[in-house]
Amino acid sequence: MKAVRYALRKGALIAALAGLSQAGAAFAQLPVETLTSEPAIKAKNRIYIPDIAIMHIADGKLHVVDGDTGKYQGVIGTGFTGQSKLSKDGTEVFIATGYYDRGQRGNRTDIVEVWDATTLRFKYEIPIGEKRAMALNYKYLLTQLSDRWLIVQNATPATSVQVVDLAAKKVVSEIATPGCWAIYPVKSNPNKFGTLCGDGTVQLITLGNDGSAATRTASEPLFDADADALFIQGEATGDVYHFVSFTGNVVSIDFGGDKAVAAGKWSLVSAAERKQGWRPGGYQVVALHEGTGRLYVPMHAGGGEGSHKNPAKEIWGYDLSSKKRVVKTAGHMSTAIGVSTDGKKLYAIDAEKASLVIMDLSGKQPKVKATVQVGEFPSQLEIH
Amino acid sequence: MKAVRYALRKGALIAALAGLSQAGAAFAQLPVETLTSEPAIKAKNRIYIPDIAIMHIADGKLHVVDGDTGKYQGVIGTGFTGQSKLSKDGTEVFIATGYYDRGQRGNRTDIVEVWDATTLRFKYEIPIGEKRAMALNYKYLLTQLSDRWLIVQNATPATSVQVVDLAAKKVVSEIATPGCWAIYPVKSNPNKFGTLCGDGTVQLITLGNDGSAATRTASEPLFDADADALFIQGEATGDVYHFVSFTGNVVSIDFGGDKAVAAGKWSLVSAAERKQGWRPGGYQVVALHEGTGRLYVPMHAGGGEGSHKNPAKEIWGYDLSSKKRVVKTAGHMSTAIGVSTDGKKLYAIDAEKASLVIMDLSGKQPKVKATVQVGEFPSQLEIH
Amino acid sequence: MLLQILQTWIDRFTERRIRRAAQLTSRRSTLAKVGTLLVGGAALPMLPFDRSGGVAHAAKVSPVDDAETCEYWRNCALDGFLCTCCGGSVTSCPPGAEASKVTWVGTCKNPKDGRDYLVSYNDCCGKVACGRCLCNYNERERPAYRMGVHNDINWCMADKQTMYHCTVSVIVGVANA
Amino acid sequence: MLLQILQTWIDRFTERRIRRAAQLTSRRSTLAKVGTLLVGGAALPMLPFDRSGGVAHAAKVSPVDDAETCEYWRNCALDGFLCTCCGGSVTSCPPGAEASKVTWVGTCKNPKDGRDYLVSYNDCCGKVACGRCLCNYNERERPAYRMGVHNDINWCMADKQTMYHCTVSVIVGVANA
Repeated sequence: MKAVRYALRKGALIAALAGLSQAGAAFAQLPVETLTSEPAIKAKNRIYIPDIAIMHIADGKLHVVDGDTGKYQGVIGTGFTGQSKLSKDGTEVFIATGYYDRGQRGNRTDIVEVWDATTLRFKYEIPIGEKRAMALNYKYLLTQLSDRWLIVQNATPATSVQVVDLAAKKVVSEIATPGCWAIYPVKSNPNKFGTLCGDGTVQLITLGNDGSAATRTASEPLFDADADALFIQGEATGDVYHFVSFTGNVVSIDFGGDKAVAAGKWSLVSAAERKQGWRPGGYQVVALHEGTGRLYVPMHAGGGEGSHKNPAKEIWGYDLSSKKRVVKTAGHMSTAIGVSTDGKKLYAIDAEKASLVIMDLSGKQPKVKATVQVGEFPSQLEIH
Repeated sequence: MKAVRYALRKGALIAALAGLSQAGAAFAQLPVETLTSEPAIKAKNRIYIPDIAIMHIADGKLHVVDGDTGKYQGVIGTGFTGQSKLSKDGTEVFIATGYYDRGQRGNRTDIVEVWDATTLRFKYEIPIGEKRAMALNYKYLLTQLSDRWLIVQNATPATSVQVVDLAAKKVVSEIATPGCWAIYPVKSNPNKFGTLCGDGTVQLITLGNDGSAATRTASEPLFDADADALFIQGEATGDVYHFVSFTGNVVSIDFGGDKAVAAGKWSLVSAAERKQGWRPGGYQVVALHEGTGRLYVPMHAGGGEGSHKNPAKEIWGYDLSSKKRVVKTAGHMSTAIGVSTDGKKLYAIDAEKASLVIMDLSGKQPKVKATVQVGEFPSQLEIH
Repeated sequence: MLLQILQTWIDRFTERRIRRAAQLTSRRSTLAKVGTLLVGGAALPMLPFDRSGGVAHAAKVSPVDDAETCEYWRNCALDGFLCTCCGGSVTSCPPGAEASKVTWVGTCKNPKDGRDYLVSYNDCCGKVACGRCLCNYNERERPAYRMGVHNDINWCMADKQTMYHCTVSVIVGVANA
Repeated sequence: MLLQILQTWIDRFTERRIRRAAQLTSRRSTLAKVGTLLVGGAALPMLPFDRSGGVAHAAKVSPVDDAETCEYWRNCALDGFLCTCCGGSVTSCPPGAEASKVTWVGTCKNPKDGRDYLVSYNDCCGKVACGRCLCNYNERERPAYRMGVHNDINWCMADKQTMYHCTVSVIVGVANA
């Protein structure tokens, strides 16, 4: 039938119609159809990709993509610099965001919205304070510690966090965290979180039953924000967070004790690679699969001061226990990466094309399985 | 200094720095600067370009560009499918729009916003009804008749208009206009407007002092919406509107009397051109300079049923009195065109590149003077 | 079928107002010629141009029957985002979006059987714009004085939540059956 | 100068809170190393990649001194829309937008005189995003635990109307004077 359609498009109308009326005899008439709404997304493994949509920053989006096929599943609007987080049980999406009642102007309302993670329907909202950080999408700016505690990063630009009681559906406290940023959950204690501070220390805060800071400790300096700053995003094995630094070191920090303590430091790059300026770059620069101990980092060459958001020329993978590089693959201009929960797929956000690249990890080297264009300015991905 | 900067960018740091420190001696240190806000746009002749921003349809924009140089002047957010109109005196911009209090959801508010046309600052708003047409930007969906009357097109999809009393700052009436669309001001009577109806008639409505329809007349059928529909946008000389039809006829209609009456019909295309499928196409398909009697139309070849929004392959210009074609120039993929108030510039919106093309009309054929990228989905332009 | 659909929304939304203005513009005048409009229109070439800033479908290679392309036959008069690219299908809205109460109807020729089908272009509503697969075909489309066959308007307009998300293309009959 | 600016906003917004938590994180710790941070960083090549979907500056040919290009020297750590492309200038917000109360400060080398200047990256606020000339340079930028030199945040955050419109780059001093 392609030839017939082609003829039609070319305007050879009479001939085409003659052809069609004959063709028509061979096909049953299509039935009248019924319009429905998809009750829920179908993909078992999903990637949630926030998009600040900076050209229309009041109208951000959270895109949902099938992690196996790349097929687009649906979207949730996330308002003005909204931060999103899947709930611990994976059934809900929290979005900390805000709106003006006249779009660009007027009266402001800041809320945490709770959406169903598969029907993509709005469930309810919780009012929060206006100190909410209006930031690019980064992991750990909105963190769920437990069924009860959801923590929202603030910036006025002074930094603090607000503690949302999900049971009471309200903000119960504000905790000052001056000079510190991001909220890292501590797996062993559902009332505890850590935060990275500009003086190189890590603070650990434990919530009391009223949501206030019952205990707070500061570590010794564990990194140097001038000489070798840590990217804000890292991933944990148990209570040990693995961060990477601007110059390409892995800095592991144990959040499990009373105070955060150093838990190892090693280099992603050889001396020769360091000289060539191979560095990590992007917004979500650590992908970790805890089961297999594989850690992936998006790397660029020719880097230096200011290159820490450059997209990847290559993605490098390491065995976390041996600290040996075991994967070296194309970078896909990525600035955010992740691994599937089964460890069999590597995901990369191509910042230039605004697309998600899905790589199969079952062979010796990652192999691109699908690429799907997603949104406009994706800087983060969250794996269901 | 270019060489120095180039060296720097190439990383030849030491050599470059040596060069720079010598160069530095020749330059005075730059002074500390003071940050200000531009009080108002500077361009004397301005083009106001609405943009539905369909990718973020709740966050439309009205771009302002210098009509002489193409330099971008500023922007006003226009909300969800907002329609904009410069006030008759050119000092204000009216925007009929709406907002949900949670961006994509929640409670809805529809208003006419009044903005200063040069400071681009919000002045005040007037509540309107929710029947406001949520349409692509087209001329005549928001029309100011006089200092008092501003008329807003409605669609539910039943069609009506709401009459805003600008002095009282409120909606004073709704007038049903079933099967009719757009609001054409009638220069000779500031209380009167016309509207095009699907049965080929033109209705003329005169407002009473309370804003209701004091008189209403329907013309004889003046066009055939099936065989040769009229584009909704036309331009007037005095009370006579000149529309173009899908197949390339100019249909002039006199709105000045009790009833609208035919005022001439002629073809833009020769028999040969008609056969080649030369047709008008786009959203704003008539540009008219009343003083010189020049009428311009964006034309495409190979057209037919359904091609009426195709971008232009050429722009053709006519002398309205002789009905002769006097200009034939590049189309710039335009779907909206306009002429400057002095008749010396032709403007075209390139729908493919989302840009404004400024053409100089002083020579025999239009000559491109500037091209500026503007927004995402411009479909209209209004000339100050 | 088309008349029936148009009738439904006319009845629902405009009856009272139309009665009021009946002396000027009969309901029939709005609809009378739709029947003839559906017959005879030739499927002439369209210029599919990308106005999405290169973000949407520009780079896509499109097999003829791919419902995720603008060129798919049902989309002959669709102006908007294809729900097939947004988590829905040609007959279903993506999760969390609601089908519009009112709609406009196009007529598209199915190249497989040569028949002209009536296609209901419902918008899916209540969510941010999907932003994927922006299409713009206009066969038999008319300005809004023929509202029932107009596509430069948000067909979520009659819903409580009117935010435009994407557009489906549902077969609702055969044009000249 | 930089310290003075940082001091101003620290004083204005955080004094009380910082006092409360002083035993843990002294104010000094937030600022102490900024001084050294400003000195010595080399102007290494950046990869200017276009994430604006091809809409913004992609096709622009950029003379070195053109303040409407991302490569203009003052923009060495600017992440956002250039106000120079939006109806403003390097030192003025476009009409109808207000300069942010708080800001972060970068250090950029002027190729004409070889000096390192402190550049205040104020956001202009209270209007829809300009959407033109999207740039992303990050010399001496740091994560938000060093808020004073962080650019992945809306610096309209302390204003009454916080909508982000565009960013200026105002000279506020010399780094190593």
